[in-house]
Amino acid sequence: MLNDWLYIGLFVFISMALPAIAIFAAGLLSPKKPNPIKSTSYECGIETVGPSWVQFKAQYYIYALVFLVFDVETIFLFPWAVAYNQLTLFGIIEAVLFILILLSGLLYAWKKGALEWM
Amino acid sequence: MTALQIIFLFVAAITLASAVMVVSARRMMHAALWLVLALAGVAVIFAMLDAGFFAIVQVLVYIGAISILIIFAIMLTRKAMEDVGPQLNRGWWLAALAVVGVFAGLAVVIVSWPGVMATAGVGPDADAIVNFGKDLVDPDKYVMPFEVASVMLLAALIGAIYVSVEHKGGQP
Amino acid sequence: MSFWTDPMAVIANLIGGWLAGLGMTEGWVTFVLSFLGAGVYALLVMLTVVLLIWVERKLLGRFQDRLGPNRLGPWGIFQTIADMLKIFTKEYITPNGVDKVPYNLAPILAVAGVLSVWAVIPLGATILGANLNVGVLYVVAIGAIGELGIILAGWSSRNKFATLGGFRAVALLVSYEVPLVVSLIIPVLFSGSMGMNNIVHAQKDIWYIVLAPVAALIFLITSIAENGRAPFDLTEADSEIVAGFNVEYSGLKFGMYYVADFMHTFTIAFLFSTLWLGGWQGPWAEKYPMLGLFYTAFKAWFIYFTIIWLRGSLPRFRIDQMINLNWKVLTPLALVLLMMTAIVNRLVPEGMLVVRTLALLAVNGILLVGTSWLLNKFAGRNKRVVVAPEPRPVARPEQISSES
Amino acid sequence: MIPLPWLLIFAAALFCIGLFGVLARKNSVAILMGVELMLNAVNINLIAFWRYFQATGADSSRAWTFVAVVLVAAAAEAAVGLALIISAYRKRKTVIANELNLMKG
Repeated sequence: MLNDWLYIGLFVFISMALPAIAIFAAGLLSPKKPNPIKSTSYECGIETVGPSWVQFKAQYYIYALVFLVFDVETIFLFPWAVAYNQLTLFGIIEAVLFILILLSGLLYAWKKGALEWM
Repeated sequence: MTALQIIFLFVAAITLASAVMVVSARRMMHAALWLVLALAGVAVIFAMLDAGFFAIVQVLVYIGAISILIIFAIMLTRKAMEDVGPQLNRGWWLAALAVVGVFAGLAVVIVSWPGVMATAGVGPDADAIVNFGKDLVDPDKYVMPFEVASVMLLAALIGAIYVSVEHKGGQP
Repeated sequence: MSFWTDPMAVIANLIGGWLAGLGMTEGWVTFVLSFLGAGVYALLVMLTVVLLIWVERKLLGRFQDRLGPNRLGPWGIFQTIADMLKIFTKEYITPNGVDKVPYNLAPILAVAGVLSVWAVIPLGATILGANLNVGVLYVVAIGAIGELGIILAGWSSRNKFATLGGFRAVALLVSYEVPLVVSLIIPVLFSGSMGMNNIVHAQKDIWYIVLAPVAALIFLITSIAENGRAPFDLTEADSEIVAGFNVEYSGLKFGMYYVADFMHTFTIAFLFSTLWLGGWQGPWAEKYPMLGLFYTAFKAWFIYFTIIWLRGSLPRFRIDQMINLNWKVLTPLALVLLMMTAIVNRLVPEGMLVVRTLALLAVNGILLVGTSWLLNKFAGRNKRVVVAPEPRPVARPEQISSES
Repeated sequence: MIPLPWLLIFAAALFCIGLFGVLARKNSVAILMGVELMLNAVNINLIAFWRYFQATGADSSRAWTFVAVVLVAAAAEAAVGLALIISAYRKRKTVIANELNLMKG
């Protein structure tokens, strides 16, 4: 079991190392001639106005919020799905209830207009 | 020392260092990125404790969802976060003192507790996840936490949406 | 045990024996073998991208009634290599005021978030990285790293367009992850395991696409959206927001996002073949795993072709359409499908495969028909406002009226 | 195997760092991050105790249920807490915890 995790750890490490090496190698090959105009922010040739970290809509937050709730739900539903073949009908109804409760949350968000793109 | 112990010390050091950066970084966005690193370290430690399921869930829920939520919130409240001035309260040294006291107390309790020398048995059997899934819907076991969790998530969802949807016209 | 029945074990024994002969302890041998295996595997996947870019350009060319790359080598097959050489010698332009560490980390994370998935994809009965018992969740969790890469890129570039594009992209990605995760529960439910190889083993009798075609469809749609590819290529819609989160990148750092993109499509094809099309299952595949490699690749290429076909045929969605499609169609549909599949699958007695298949197909059919009926009833109401110019007075109306 | 005291001390240290963040930071988002660190420390303890005392026992899902519920609590806390902060920010244009005194009316 731990051997599998060793492999996963190494794989994640290597899959970060490979692009890093490629980018580094390309950096050695490529020319370096910076000049002040070249290294300004790219905003279609127009001078940057104001701070570049602008604020944006609260709508994004709500999508992330609904996502968070459904993501946490998977902690329970994946083990339930793994055990599914050994469950009675009652155990399945329990999970259906679980999903229905969450679905009602989605419906609330829908009715509240939180899912609209504004 | 076995290889596992060396890896543990290494990961623990990284995790604690990034946790320190979380509470001391001046820029909020940097604090959030350090938080991601700390959470990833905790996930590695879960994997080393044979709790692979929770290692993955840690990445999925904490890194994939909670930190993204935190980053969004930081971006939404940007203007107030001009990163000037001290980010700590004036009485931060009092807090530091209290925290060191708490840590010393905890360390004493841990070291003096007789059960601390317990050694781990063999790892969990492969179907620990299956048992977990079965017990979650078993009325004699943990069906209550299971359903309560979903109600809690529903409450959080409704509450958070109610608070954060802009109410048109007048007070929320 | 010969090379044809268990190639990985044969190679591992060969190298392992040699390493042990050098006086390494068992733990170190495992470490070196894992490292070599992971390294070679990851490198092969990376190099496949070179071929993929050519295939995709060639296919897109044909879909659009042109030749595609055709100058360099037979059928232009060396075009990508030339492009690669060019991009390797491009200058990195680092704009003023970027946050150096996150800025350079972002393209690396973008690639790592796709490449790491390959660790759990089984290519044959014994040709696989690790048969993790939480493999499906791992695939979803690794996707989070890619999202983090996009956030980092958008934020650290210190550019309005990059920031807006990055956060918009992530908001869409996390939205589409909800139906994706729910649709992934269904194969887990049928096979009783989260290990990818166990899921393939469980598809010996019947492919899961037959048992849950709607779930497979949802998986395909959401995966394409996660990939950010036409018709969901809104995140890099160049006509709307310069290019999205990667405007401030140049040279190979920029190229890395495209590597990740092409690799992601290929990864989706393999995931789809593993989860829904029986992976390496096929005649004699268990006896000769090398044959399984061929079966997986064949099924995956079929899906890969379909994805490119969709890219070449469909127009881009608007952002409100994309959001509505996700939250108001795919997510409720996936949740309802999960509940109904779970109940119906249990009501059918064990062992009756034909009855079970027919019952599940009926469920899927009812859901599809119901969804399209609901969509026609409610979504069709918002008729598009046709913006047309007023009819102008013309000198000889009788010539024009014949057209209308 | 990793000695149990190492794990417990590590979790205690993480908990204390999180506590320091909660007590000392001005920004309320940073305070929430501190809380997340503390909850992670709790989870490390739960998993460690499960691994050392219960992994082979008949009922190992007891510990797992605990961990899962802690995760749910962390998620709910982050969701509602951040929503409150964003909403308060809209009214008051500040996220400094000491200045957020909406309840004073």
